[in-house]
Amino acid sequence: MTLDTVKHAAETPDTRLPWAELGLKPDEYERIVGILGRRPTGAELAMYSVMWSEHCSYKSSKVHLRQFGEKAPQSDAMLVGIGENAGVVDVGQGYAVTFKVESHNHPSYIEPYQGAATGVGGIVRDILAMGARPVAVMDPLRFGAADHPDTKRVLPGVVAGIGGYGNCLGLPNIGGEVVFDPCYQGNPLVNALCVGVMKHEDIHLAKASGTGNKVILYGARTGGDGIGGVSVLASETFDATGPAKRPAVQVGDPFQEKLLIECTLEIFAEKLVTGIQDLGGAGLSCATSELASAGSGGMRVDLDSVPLRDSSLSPEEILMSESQERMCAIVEPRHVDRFLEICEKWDVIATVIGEVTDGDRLEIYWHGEQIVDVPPRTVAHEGPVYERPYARPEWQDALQADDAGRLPRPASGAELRETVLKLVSSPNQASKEWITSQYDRFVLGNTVLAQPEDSGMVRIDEETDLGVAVATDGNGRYAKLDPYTGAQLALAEAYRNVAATGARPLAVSDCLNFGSPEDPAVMWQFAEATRGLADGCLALGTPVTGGNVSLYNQTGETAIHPTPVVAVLGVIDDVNRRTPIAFAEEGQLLYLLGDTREEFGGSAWAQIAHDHLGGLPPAVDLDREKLLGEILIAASRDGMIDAAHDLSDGGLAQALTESCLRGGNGARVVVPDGLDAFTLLFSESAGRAVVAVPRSEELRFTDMCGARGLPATRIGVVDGDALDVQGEFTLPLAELREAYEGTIPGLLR
Amino acid sequence: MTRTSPASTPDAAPTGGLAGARIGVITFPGSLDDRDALRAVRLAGAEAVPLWHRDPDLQRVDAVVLPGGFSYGDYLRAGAISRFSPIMDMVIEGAKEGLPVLGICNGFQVLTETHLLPGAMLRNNHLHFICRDQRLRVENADTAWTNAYTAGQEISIPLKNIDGRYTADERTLDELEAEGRVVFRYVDGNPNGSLRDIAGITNAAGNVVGLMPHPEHAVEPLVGTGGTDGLGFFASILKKLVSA
Amino acid sequence: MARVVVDVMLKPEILDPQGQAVQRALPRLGFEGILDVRQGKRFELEVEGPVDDDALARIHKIAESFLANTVIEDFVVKVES
Amino acid sequence: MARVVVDVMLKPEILDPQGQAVQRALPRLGFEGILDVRQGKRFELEVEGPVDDDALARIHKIAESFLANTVIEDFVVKVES
Ligand SMILES: Nc1ncnc2c1ncn2[C@@H]1O[C@H](COP(=O)(O)OP(=O)(O)O)[C@@H](O)[C@H]1O
Ligand SMILES: [Mg+2]
Repeated sequence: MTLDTVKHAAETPDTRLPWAELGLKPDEYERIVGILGRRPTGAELAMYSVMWSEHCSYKSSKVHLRQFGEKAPQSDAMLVGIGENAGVVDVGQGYAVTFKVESHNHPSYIEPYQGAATGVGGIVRDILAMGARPVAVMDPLRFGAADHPDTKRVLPGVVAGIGGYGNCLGLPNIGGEVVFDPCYQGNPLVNALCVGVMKHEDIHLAKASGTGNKVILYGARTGGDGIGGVSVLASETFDATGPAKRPAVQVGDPFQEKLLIECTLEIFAEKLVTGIQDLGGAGLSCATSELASAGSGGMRVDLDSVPLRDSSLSPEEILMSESQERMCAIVEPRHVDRFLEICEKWDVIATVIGEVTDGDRLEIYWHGEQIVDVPPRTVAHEGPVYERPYARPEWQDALQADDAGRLPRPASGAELRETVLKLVSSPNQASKEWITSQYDRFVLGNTVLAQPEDSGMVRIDEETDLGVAVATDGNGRYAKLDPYTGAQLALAEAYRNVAATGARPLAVSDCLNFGSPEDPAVMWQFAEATRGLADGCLALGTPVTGGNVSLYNQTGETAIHPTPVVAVLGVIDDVNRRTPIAFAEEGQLLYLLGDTREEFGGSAWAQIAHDHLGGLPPAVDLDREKLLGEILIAASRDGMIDAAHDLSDGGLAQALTESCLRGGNGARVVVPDGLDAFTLLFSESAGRAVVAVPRSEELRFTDMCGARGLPATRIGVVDGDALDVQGEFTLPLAELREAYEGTIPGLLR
Repeated sequence: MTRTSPASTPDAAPTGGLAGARIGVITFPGSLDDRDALRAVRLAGAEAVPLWHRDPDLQRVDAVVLPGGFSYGDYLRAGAISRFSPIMDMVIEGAKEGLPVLGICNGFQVLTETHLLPGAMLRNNHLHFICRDQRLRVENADTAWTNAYTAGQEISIPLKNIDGRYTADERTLDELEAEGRVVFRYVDGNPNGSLRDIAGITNAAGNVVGLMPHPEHAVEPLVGTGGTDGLGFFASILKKLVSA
Repeated sequence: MARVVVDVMLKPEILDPQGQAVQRALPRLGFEGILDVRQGKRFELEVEGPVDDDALARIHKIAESFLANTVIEDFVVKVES
Repeated sequence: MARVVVDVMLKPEILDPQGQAVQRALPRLGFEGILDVRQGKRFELEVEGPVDDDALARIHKIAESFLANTVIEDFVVKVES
């Protein structure tokens, strides 16, 4: 076969190319022809198709995501905003923190271990590319029904993959989520988050500037991994086998990634890099076009010099390969030798594959012939943008009208007791220790809080004890009932979780997991959720710094629940002041902060007791969330509370269970006036937390709440070795523990 | 070119030790807990010396720590590839002449692969990675790395590994027991199927000690599990070096 | 009782980090002349009764559905003499 | 270029939880009649030049000192036809 060079393409305008098979629409193909003034070469088509896929171009979501910028709250903390590999936030003392959450949903369904493992690897490289040392990871996960046979295939594989990669990489896993729901049966959600730390002056950006600067590809050799993966990933014709004979599955090599991290940080430390980009989805196509597009000039790349693992790869395949553990750096000629020397020290293969030109084209050569000649912006940043039609689904009204308040409630103390046991032993509420104990949470020696605390917290300066905290949350059931409110509830919960540990929330990242954007109902959910999140971030003063969108999470006509997963990052000046969830001291007073209303729509109770999803989710009051956060932070700073636990799914019953078991102490609870025991225990009203107050601090604490207008209700005391709701029931901790801890091991053994 | 230390961060730079003792921590490709071990050495008051696996000499250190991690990805077998690092020849030679060597987790695995310590490490019997706080009994408080404890004392330090099941043939096990070379035993439940609940052992001379749990993660009240039971390892070696 | 062996290897196009690590270590250990190393798994199954076509078909099934992950691995079933 | 295979198995007296896990799972998957399963490693080495006695001796050395840990494992070297 003759090589499809640029020249050849110009001479053979009528050659038919498989653009439709690569997932391009007729008008998209026409646009490419229009941009180039001729038909694209095979290599150009490969690049455009992969870069214009939903996954890379955000073509369906872009118009909605703009709100995150437009409605962004004024924040002095924001150093780098949306659009880069990850946003960067100032946390004081000259430190900056970058974090981002990303999805690896489809690959993890096909091959759970490798899909999840490479998901961790990918997000870590994003963080590294910003100039930061990765310091922690988290993993929000969602699976089908806990007792479904396929969950037994997917979950252990995903967990082993996240652990296998993250543990070997040496990054502590400081939190995440595990949620089961039949709606995720064929579409598990595997989101991964990474946090990185750097000094302000170390921030790096993905841009290629400086004519004559060298383009260096370093890390693993390029193989046939995941070719077509990206377009397959996000295209409507999702198919496990992939288009070519090449494997759609990428295999991760965490050891290679560890070397890449240390090598890259040493390169940063010597300031040898002008611009840098990780290779993730769309591989070299993405890295070269984005670097060139963001830079000042053009770029010329010689594909023959790319080190290959498989010599039979075609140039198109080299451009599309998603081989993991690779990075691409722009380096001044005078620094090249030193750059290569450091790579050699770390046994990392590094090759100059091209240079920055003074033109404005991305030119790629193969065997001396030009096979790509494109304006890089048109590939990387000027892909198609769709205003997809959206409409509130007609079933939404009926769903919301199906009020959970009508469901029969436990009537006696004995029934309440049974309900608590049933709740805490349900897969969603039960202890996730079986999973989290497979993750190293100690490595790097800076982990202050990890699972099962409200947020993960790491120390970032050993001298000053400055630290950061991160929590991720999402509740697809709430979002299904009302996507706007659901997204805000996810934000509010993550915000509250960060504040509960004593950290001040600063910034947000998100992973928006939805069904097909071609379904107007799904698109409406997406539009509502993004609007809710953007409005919420504005109200809370926490800008979205970056995130990820995963669409087409559906099987046939059935989409997953709309699942916006929200990560909030906060800063704490002195990690010694962190607040854990454990009730550690007998005699301390328990206060419930916030208002408890009869809110059961989408609740864990409705699901467990009645398999019910209907009504409205709990109401959101973001001013209240802010106030609650301020109180929790002040109380932590001034030593007024010894424990705090936010209330979310499962309500107070769940929070008390966790705090009691964690501390090994019981609680004696009195139902306050104006509330019934059932509502007290199981309502999921937002904006609440339970705190343990030393007696000596009670006055100071209640005065502060009173002065600031935050309802604080004394509900009991840390005492004994049972959860004792006076006048209703007593539940020995041993029994509670068995219920809480036995479920997941039992299911997965 | 000057040798760049792997952990070229300020916190890893050598610092003057109180006792003037220099304790080296070797970084292999894929070592993970090297910075933590350096920190633990510093907190104990010694001078922490980062060593790189390709170093031509041991820089006159008085003792060596082989840290935890997944050196060479633990591909092939845990510790199998790093044992052939150039620096290990010097460690083996030194150990035979009495140089105190502590192998933590992956470091323990390297020590068994070099046969400085007998036996081998296998996949945990439940086949999972396990990360948890682990109770241990100090069985031998006479080694270079345990003399700050008392025999029979129980301590809690983190455990985190997937290849932590200690194995040796019966004769070797009997010999270890008879000679008091079982240094640590798991209590409150064996986490991985290690024979005779063995968590750590020593060579006959007592200068080479290996264990699976991580003392370097239990040296500060704030981080990790919040305990400081691991400090004794580093206090022990200082005591040993100063009194020597 | 007979022994059947199932060899499971990563497909040739799939990255094999373990084999690569071994190969890269060999020259350092003084062994030259090994051009490539792939690392896979070997399962030895003790089978009850005769290893006839039927038994082999069942073991093929076991290998395909369980011992090998055919998304990334190939396998071979062999009767050991 | 020739291929030499090194099979590495845990010694019979060493507990093999991976093999056991496979064996235990088989009945659940509907496969009966497998009495024992052992899981080991298979290395495929591509050797430069002829695989003569000298080359085999070298590979034996590689297996003994590196691919297998003879404290716990046995190995076999085979030339693949
Ligand atoms: N997949 C996971 N990985 C790591 N930590 C997890 C994971 N799932 C849950 N956790 C941790 O377990 C704890 C309880 O989880 P969850 O009930 O979802 O917390 P919350 O309701 O406060 O968000 C948290 O500390 C969370 O970070
Ligand atoms: Mg929480």
